[in-house]
Amino acid sequence: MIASIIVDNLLTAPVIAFVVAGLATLVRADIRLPEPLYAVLSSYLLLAIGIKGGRALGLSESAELWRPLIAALALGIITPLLAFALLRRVGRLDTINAAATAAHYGSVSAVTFTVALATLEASGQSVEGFLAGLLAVLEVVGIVVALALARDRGSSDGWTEALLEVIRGRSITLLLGGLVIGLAVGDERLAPTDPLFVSLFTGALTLFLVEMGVVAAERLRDARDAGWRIVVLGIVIPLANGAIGAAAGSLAGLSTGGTAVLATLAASASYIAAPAAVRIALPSASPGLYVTASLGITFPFNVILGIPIYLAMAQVLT
Amino acid sequence: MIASIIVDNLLTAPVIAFVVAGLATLVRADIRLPEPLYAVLSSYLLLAIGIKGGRALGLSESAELWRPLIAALALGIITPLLAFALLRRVGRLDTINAAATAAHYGSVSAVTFTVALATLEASGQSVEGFLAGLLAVLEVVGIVVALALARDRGSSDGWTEALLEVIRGRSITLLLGGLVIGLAVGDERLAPTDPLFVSLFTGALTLFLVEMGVVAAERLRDARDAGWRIVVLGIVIPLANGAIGAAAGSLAGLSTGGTAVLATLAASASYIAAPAAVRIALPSASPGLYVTASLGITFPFNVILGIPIYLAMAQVLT
Amino acid sequence: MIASIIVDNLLTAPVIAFVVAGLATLVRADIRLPEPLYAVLSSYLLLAIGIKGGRALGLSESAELWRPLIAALALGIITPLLAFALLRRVGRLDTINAAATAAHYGSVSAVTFTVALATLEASGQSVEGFLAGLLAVLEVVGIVVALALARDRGSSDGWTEALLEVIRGRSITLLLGGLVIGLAVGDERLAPTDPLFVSLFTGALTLFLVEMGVVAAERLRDARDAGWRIVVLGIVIPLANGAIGAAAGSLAGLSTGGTAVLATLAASASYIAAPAAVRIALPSASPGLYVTASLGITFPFNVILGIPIYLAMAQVLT
Amino acid sequence: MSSTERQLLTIIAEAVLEQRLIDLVKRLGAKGYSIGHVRGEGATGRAALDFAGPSVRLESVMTDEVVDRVFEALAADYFPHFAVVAWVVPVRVARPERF
Amino acid sequence: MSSTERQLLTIIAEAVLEQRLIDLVKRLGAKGYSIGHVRGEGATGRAALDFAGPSVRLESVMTDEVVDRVFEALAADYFPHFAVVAWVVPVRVARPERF
Amino acid sequence: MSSTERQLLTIIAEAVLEQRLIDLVKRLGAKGYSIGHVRGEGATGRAALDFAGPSVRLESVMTDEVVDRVFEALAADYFPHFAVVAWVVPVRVARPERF
Ligand SMILES: Nc1ncnc2c1ncn2[C@@H]1O[C@H](COP(=O)(O)O)[C@@H](O)[C@H]1O
Ligand SMILES: Nc1ncnc2c1ncn2[C@@H]1O[C@H](COP(=O)(O)O)[C@@H](O)[C@H]1O
Ligand SMILES: Nc1ncnc2c1ncn2[C@@H]1O[C@H](COP(=O)(O)O)[C@@H](O)[C@H]1O
Ligand code: NA
Ligand code: NA
Ligand code: NA
Repeated sequence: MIASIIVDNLLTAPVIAFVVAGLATLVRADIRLPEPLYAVLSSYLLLAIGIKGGRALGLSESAELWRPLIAALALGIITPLLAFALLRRVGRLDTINAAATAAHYGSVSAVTFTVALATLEASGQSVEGFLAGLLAVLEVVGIVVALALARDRGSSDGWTEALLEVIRGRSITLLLGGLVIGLAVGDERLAPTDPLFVSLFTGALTLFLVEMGVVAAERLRDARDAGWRIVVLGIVIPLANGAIGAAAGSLAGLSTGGTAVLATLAASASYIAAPAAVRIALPSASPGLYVTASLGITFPFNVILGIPIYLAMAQVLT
Repeated sequence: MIASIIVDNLLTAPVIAFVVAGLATLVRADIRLPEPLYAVLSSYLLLAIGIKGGRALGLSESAELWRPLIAALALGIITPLLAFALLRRVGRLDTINAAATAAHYGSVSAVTFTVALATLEASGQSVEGFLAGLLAVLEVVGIVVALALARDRGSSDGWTEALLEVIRGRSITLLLGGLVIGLAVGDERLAPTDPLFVSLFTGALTLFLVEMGVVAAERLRDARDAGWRIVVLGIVIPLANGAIGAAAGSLAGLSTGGTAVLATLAASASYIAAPAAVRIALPSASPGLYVTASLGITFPFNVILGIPIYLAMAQVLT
Repeated sequence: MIASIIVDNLLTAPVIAFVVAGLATLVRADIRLPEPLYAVLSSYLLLAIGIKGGRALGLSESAELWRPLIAALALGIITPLLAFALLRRVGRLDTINAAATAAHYGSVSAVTFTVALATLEASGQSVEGFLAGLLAVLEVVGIVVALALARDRGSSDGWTEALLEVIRGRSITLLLGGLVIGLAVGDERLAPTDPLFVSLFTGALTLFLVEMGVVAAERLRDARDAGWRIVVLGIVIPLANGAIGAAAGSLAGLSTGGTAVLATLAASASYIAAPAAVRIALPSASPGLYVTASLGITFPFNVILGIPIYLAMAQVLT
Repeated sequence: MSSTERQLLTIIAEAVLEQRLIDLVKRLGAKGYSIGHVRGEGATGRAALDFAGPSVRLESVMTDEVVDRVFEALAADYFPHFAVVAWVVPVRVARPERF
Repeated sequence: MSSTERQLLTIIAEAVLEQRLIDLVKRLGAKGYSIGHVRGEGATGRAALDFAGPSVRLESVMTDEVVDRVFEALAADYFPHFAVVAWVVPVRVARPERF
Repeated sequence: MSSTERQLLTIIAEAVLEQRLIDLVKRLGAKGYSIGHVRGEGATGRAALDFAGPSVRLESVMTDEVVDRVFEALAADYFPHFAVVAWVVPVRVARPERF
C-alpha cells in the first residue's frame, strides 16, 4: 500500500519538478530560476494558503477548532524537545547546536505543507481548511520552545529580538494576512480572485519546487561536512515527529487527510523562519549544521518519501 | 443606500487586502511583498487596462467618444485649478507647494481607477470601455495645467523636461501601448491572452493592493508632519473633484457606471507620474507634502470610502 | 495566399505587441517592462515549452522520432555552414567574425519557435509535440559546428569552456528539465498545472514580446554601424535556412505544421546561448556585429514576415 | 602595474536624477561611469524620496579637472534642492588613457 | 571643491544583520548611510550564509571619531560570531557638516 | 582600530566574465570577494554588451602582492578583448590576517 502511495505522490508535477531540478544540480547543470522568482513565489504561496485557510475557516464551526488547536500546541512543545534529546544523545551535539537545530524541527515548513495538500488533492482526499491556521501557530511555538532550552542553559542574548523577528516576519504575516483576507471577504466574493489564488496554485508550486530542488541539492553537498549522524537524524526526527503528529491528529478528531497534513507539519523542518531567528538568538551555533539538516536532508526526504508515509500513518490511525 | 454600497465595496478582495496590509504595517508587522513584484504588477495592470480599453474602443462608435473626451479635458483643467485654490486658501501653502500638490490632484491614479472598475464589476454595473483612453488624457493634462500655474509665477525650470518625462514615461506608454494592441488585435483574436489579461486581473489587483496598503500606511505616519490642514484637504479635494467629475460624466451622457468611474478619476490623485514630474519641474517643493497627501491620505480615502460615494453621486445624477 | 497568412500572423497578440513596443521604442518612448520580468518570462517560456514537448513525447511512438532527429542534426550542420559561406563571400567578414555570426544562425531562437507555435495554433494547425526536443538539439549543434570552423582556423581558446557554457546553461537545462518533467508526470497528472503552463502561455508570450520589441528596436538602431551587407544577410540567411528546413521537414515526414516549425527553427538565429558562447570562445569577434544581426534584423524579420513565409513553404512542400 | 592616479567620484542621489547625472558626468568629460542602486538615509529623510524607487549610486573614475567640474556643477544645480551626496578618492589605474 | 576629509566605512555582512548595522552606525553618530546588496565568499564559506538572501553592503561617510567607535562595536559584537568584513578609506567631501 | 593597510581592488566587467573573474582572484590569492551588479558605459559602448545582463562589479580586499598578480593577469588575458576596467585604493582594515 505504501509503495503505491509513494508512487502517487512521486508522480505529481511538483515532486517530479523537485527531483529533476535536484538531479540537474547534482550534475552541475544550471537549472536555477531567476532570483526574484524565489521570493515572489514564496510570498504568493503563503498568501494563497492563508486565503484558502481563512475561506475554509469562515465555513467551519468554531467548536471544531479547539481540539486541533490544542493538538498543535502540544506538538509545538513535544516535537522540539524530542528533536533536542535526539540531537544531544544520538547526534552528540552540544547544547547550543542541539537547541538551534531543534528549533528547526519544532517549527514547520510551509512548502512541505503545501506539497502535502497538493498530493492529497491529487488523490482526492479532503483536508480541514483551518489547518493553515495551525501552521502559523506551529511555526512560532516550536522555535520559542527550542530557544528557551538554550536560554535556560544561559546562552541566548537576542532572545526577544529573535522572537519579534519571527512573529513580525514576512512568513507569519503573509499567512495570517491571507487568513484574515479570506475570512473577511468570504467564499463568494473571493471568486474573482480564484484564477490567481486557486487555479495557478499547483503550477506555482511546481515552479517553486524547481528552485527548491536546486537549493536542496546544493545543501545536500554540504552533508558530508555535517557528518553521518546528522544525516541519519535528518530522517529519523521527521519520522518520529510525524508519527506523533499523526497520533495527535487522530486524537483531535481530524479526518484522514487532516491527520496526514498535521503529521506532515510536525515532521517538517523550518528553513526560513527558524534559521533567521536562530542566527540572531544563538549566533555561535553553526548554520552549516542546521540549514544542512533541515534543507539538505529533511526537506527532500519529506517531499519524496515522508509525505506518503505520513499519509499511510494517518490511514492506519483514523 | 451609501452604507450598503460602502460595505459592498469594502468587502471586495482588493479593498480588504489593502486594509489588512495597511493595519499590519501600522502595528509594525512586515507584510511587504518582494520588491520586484511592485513594478511587475503595476506594469501588468497598466497594460491590461490598456488592452481592455482598446478592445472596447474597437467595438465603440467614434461618435460616442467626443463628449466624454471634452468632459475629460475640462476636468483636466478644472480639477487642478480648484485644488490649487483650496491648497492656497485653506491649506495656506505657498505658490510652489500649492502648484506641486495641485498637479497630483489634477492628474489621476490608475490603481484607484482599477479598484473602481473591480468594484463596479462585482456589483454588476457595466462601464464604457473607452474610459481607459480618458485615463491617459487626464493623467497628462492635469499635470500640465498645474505646472503652468507655477511657471506663470516664474519658478519652474525643468518644465519641458518634466513634461516629456510624463508623456514618454512608462505609465502613459504602457497604457497607450495596451490600447493600440487591444485595438489592433481585436476582440476575437485576443481570446488566447484572456487567461493572463482578463482572468488574473482581480487577483493581481488584490496582490498589488497588499503592497499599496504597506506603502500608504508608511505615508500615513508622515501625515502628522504635514499638518491637519493637508489631512483635511486630502479628503475635501477628492470629494469636490469627484462631484465635478460625476457632473461632467452625466453631462457627457455616460452610463451610471461610466459616470462613477469618471468621478473616481477626477477625485483620484496621482502618486507616480505627478511626483516624478514635479520633482524635476519644481525641485524646491516638498515631496513630504505632496506624496503624503496623495498617497497617505487621498489614496486610502478613495479606495475605502470615496469610490462608493462617487458611485452614489453617479446614481443620483444619471 | 502568403499575404493572407502574413496578415493572420501579424494580427496575433504577440506579434502586434512586438510591433507596437518596437515602434514606441523607435520614437523614444519608454515601454520597457521591469527588468526582472524579462528573465522570469524567458525561464517560464522555456520550461513550459519543455513540459509541453515532454507531454507530447509521452504520447508519441519512438519510431516516429528517428527521421526528424536526423533531419535536425543535418540542419545543425548545414545551416551554420551555409551562413558562414554567405557571411564570408557576400558579407565580406573575416573568418572569426563570420564563424561567430554563423554560430548564431546555426543555433536557434526559442522565442521565434514559440511565436510560430502560437501562430499555428491560432490558425488551427497541429504540430508534432516532440519538436521541442529538436529545439534543444539544434540549439547546441549549430554552435558547435560554427565554433569548429573558427577553431580549425586556429583562433578559439575557450572552446570547451564555451561548449560547457551552452550545454549546462539555463536555456538548455530548463528546456530539457521541462521535457523530463512532462514525460515523467504524464498528460493526465499534469492537468492541475495547466492553468499556469498552458492557459497563460500566449499571454506570457505577448508580454515577453513587448520586451523583445524594445530590445530589438534598440539593436536595429545599431544596424547602421553594422553595414548594409549585414542587414541584407540578416534577411537572406533566414530565408535560405528556412527553405532548407522546410525541405528537411517534409523529407522527414512531418505534418505541414511540423514542417513549418522546423523551417522556422532552421531560419531562426540565437540571441542568448550563441552570444554567450561566442563571447567566450571568440572574444575578438565583434558583438556589435552578431548581436545586431540576430536580434536587430533576423528576429523581427522572422516574427513579422518570416514565419508566414515558412508556413507557406511548408504548405507547398507537404 | 603602473601607478597612475585618477579620481574615483561616487555620487548617491535620488532616483529621478539618474539620467541627468549620467548626462552631467559625460558632458563634463568623464569617459565612463557605472551605476548601481542603493537605499539609505541622510539629511532628507528616507520616506520623502523613495517613491521613485531606490537611489542611484554612480561611480566614475576621472581626471582631477573633470572631478572639479562635476563637483562645481553638483554644488550649483543639485545640492540645493535634491537629495545628493558625493565623495572623491584617489585611485590607481592601469591604462590611464581610458579615464 | 573644498578638500575636507572624512572616512568612508564599508561593511559587508550577512543578510540578517541589515537592520542591526543600520541602527549601530546611526546610534554611534553617522549622519547617513547607503545600503546595497552583494554576494561573495570569505572565511565563513558561502553556503552557510546565503539562505537569508544576498549580503548587505553598507557604506557610510563619517568623521574619524565615529569610524573608530563603529569599529570597536563591530569587533566586540559582530566579528566573533557573524560573517562581517569592514574597511575604511579617507575621502574628500563637499559640505563636510553633512557627514 | 589597528591601521593595517590592504588594497581594495574593484573590477567592473561584462557579465559573461563573472565566474572567470571569481576564479582568477581566488586562484591568485585573494581570501574573499564580493560581487554586485551595475550598468554603465565606457570605451566599448553600452549596446554591444548588455545582452548578457548587467555588468559585474567585483571588489576584493587583498595584499599588495595579490593585487599586482591580478592586475598582470587582467592585462594579459582580459584587457585586450573584453570590456573590463579596474582600480585600486589602499584601505585600512581590522583583522588583517583575513585579507
Ligand atoms: N554619510 C553618508 N554616507 C553614505 N551615504 C549617505 C550619507 N548621507 C547620505 N547618504 C546617501 O545619500 C542619500 C541622500 O542623502 P541626503 O541628501 O543627505 O538625504 C541618502 O538616501 C543616502 O543613501
Ligand atoms: N577580502 C574580501 N574582499 C571583499 N569582500 C570580502 C572579503 N572577505 C569577505 N568578504 C565579504 O564578506 C562576506 C563575509 O565574509 P567572511 O566573514 O569572511 O565569510 C563574504 O561573503 C564576502 O561578501
Ligand atoms: N571611467 C569609468 N568609471 C567607472 N566605470 C567605468 C569607467 N569606464 C568604464 N566603466 C565601466 O566598465 C564597463 C566596461 O568598460 P569599457 O571596457 O570601457 O567599455 C562599463 O560598462 C562601465 O560600467
Ligand atoms: Na516540525
Ligand atoms: Na484627479
Ligand atoms: Na537557425
